[in-house]
Amino acid sequence: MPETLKLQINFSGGAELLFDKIKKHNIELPSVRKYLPDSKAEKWTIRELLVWIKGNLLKERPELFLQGDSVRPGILVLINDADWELFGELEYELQQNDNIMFISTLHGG
Amino acid sequence: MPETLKLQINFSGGAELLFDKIKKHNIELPSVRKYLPDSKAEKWTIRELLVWIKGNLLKERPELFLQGDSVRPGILVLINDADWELFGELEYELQQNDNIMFISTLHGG
Amino acid sequence: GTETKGTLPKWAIERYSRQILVPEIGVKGQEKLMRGRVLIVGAGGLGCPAGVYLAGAGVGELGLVDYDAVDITNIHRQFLHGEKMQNISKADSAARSLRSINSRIKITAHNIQLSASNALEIASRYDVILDCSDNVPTRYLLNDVSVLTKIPLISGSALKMEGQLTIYGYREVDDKKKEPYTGPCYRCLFPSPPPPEAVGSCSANGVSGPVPGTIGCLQALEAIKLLVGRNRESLLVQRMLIFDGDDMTFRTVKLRSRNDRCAACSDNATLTELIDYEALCSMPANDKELDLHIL
Amino acid sequence: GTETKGTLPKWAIERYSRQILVPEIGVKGQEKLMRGRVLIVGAGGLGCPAGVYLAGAGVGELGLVDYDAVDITNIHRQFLHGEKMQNISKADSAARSLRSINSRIKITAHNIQLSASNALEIASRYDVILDCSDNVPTRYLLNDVSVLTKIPLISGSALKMEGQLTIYGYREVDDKKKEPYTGPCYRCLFPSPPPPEAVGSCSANGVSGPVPGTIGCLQALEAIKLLVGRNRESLLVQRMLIFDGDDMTFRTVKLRSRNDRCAACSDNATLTELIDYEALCSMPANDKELDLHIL
Ligand SMILES: [Zn+2]
Ligand SMILES: [Zn+2]
Repeated sequence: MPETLKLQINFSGGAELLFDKIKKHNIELPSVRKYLPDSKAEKWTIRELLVWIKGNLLKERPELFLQGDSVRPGILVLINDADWELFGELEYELQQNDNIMFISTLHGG
Repeated sequence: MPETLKLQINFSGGAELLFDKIKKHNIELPSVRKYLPDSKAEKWTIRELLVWIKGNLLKERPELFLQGDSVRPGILVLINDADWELFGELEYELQQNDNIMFISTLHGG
Repeated sequence: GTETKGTLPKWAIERYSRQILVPEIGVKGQEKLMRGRVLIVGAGGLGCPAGVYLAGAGVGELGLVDYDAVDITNIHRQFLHGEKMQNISKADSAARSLRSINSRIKITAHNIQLSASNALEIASRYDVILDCSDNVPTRYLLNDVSVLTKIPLISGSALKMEGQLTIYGYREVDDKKKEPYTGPCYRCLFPSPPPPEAVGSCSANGVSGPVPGTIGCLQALEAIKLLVGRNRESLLVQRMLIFDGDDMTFRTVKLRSRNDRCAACSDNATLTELIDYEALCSMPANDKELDLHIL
Repeated sequence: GTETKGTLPKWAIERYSRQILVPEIGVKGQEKLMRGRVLIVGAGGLGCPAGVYLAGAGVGELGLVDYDAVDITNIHRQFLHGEKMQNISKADSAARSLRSINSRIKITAHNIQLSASNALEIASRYDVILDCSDNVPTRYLLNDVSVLTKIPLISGSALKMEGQLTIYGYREVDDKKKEPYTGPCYRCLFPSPPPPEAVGSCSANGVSGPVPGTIGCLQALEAIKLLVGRNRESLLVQRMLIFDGDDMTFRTVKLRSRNDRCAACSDNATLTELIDYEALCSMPANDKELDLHIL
């Protein structure tokens, strides 16, 4: 297994406004023990990814993206085009080349 | 490499009418030397696949699907969601788990 | 003429021939459409295209709910309202336009603000609800109406260049099984409303007309498929369509099953009647935004 | 009022505010839309939704071409024609409906059968062509018109529960490069017409109204994006949208580049003028099918 974990992160439905209006981000994560030496995490899960996103991608108003250690209500998280609820939500262990999508639900019409 | 080649074959835009109205077919090809012993083919290409489709899937009026050794005008062939022209058309060598789509173009409105 | 094919009169065979020819519809499907009753909540950017195709298809009864009046800023996307309909009730204006398209069907304009006090009574007269609304409280209200009445909810939304579509509260009718399949509801996915400051609206953030146009067309298509009895593999049940008009990409993503802790639809549900949705969401049940400072 | 923001009058800022707010459009985009001229060929299942959103968006000039009259079997999907418009010219009927939506734009009804003898003259007055036609000869005709006039062609089609959409003949305007990018034309993909017996039509095979509805909306969206100057990565250039309404799947597939042996658009092209497209395709340039034996 390579040292770094490559992921594609997508934001849409307005969530991208908090990320410099950029919808697609190709990221490369270092080893989780290097990045979070004080945590007990051995592998990257969505939980640690949210910490990384907050520290590295999120440009403004984190309360519009995060709430506690999860995403705020109204954001749907998709792992390779499927609801994260099907994969354990925060506990899902990220795999090489995963596509993780954060979709703010729309209410307009 | 396994003995057989698994492919997903899709028909749409009306082409499925020649195939029992079934749009999605999961097929498994034997070794090309077994299936076409008289041919010089060493590997499955789209050219041999068309022969196989004619013998195994095509239910009626082959002239509405084939013309000579290729597909008839007005059918677009896609290899993993990209135009077969980008991959050498008939000469493309099929890979395990390829998705091959035959789309009859529509003219209505 | 009183000649019929099955129970279809000859005029219907002719008039609807182009869709009767579609194998997924057929004569039987047309009969079901003509017995079908669809409630469209919101006669705006989604409700106009949805309404026009359901009226065209000959759905027996259409209800249109809207409390609002036609405004000049609506017309770019809400095409059932001509320029001359400004300040007229949107429900009335849309009903009038739909009647000119199909005089054979029943069209009812519900010229009211849908709320906890009237929604169940209105919805119970219909077989399918289309959520073509434009605000969060109405979306929670319609979800709970759908759960309490067991009427499926075809939920569309659009903003800027993006759209979303799925079916909530779908129930499979199957007498043989003890527990027929039920799809997730809106609250299964979104147990809590979003913070108000995170909610965009067409009046504050804008929308390109063909985006709700596309989603509204697809809501009509799902309603037609649902009425003619297409199964859940065909329908957007437990799947959501995510549309980005700027790069013209569509994703159909897989959603969770019904949440067995859902406050609305699970066996452990606490919801027994409609509540105050403006209070639940800390937002008004409309899409009014007068501050065009961005311009 | 004569107050303006840039070159936009105050009435336009207000009326089009909801789409001006969309970042991809903006004030500059609205100005371009109001200077834009779009020719819609076919006032049917695709042309109605396309026309309604382009009129709504305030595109400066719309042309509508149709030789046909409104028939009762059209109305389920061709919503610009009310029941009372039966036997009236479709181009006139559609133009009348669009004028009621937007009196600020110029709308021209071209009540004719488009052919080799009139197509170049008509098309040359527009910036974009929408192929909303319903037959093979007209599709080849419009392609060659697009190539000869260098006007991009937004080509939609629909049948039964399926639809397709792409842009042919797109040209990137870039003075700095010697050879600006040109996308493929219809003949790059389809050098020869299909055998007539393999061609389906809405009158013989049917169509569900929201399917051309969806594709027509998306044609309007691509026209808006093209007029406001979105780049080719955003547009359906060298990409085709394949829509299956029965299972609600969308694929955006990658197409070939311009074919350097194309008879129409390549450097080695043999096409210098329009030809007889009914002869080329061995088919009439209409979609008439009286034999409803399938029913
Ligand atoms: Zn629920
Ligand atoms: Zn060409």
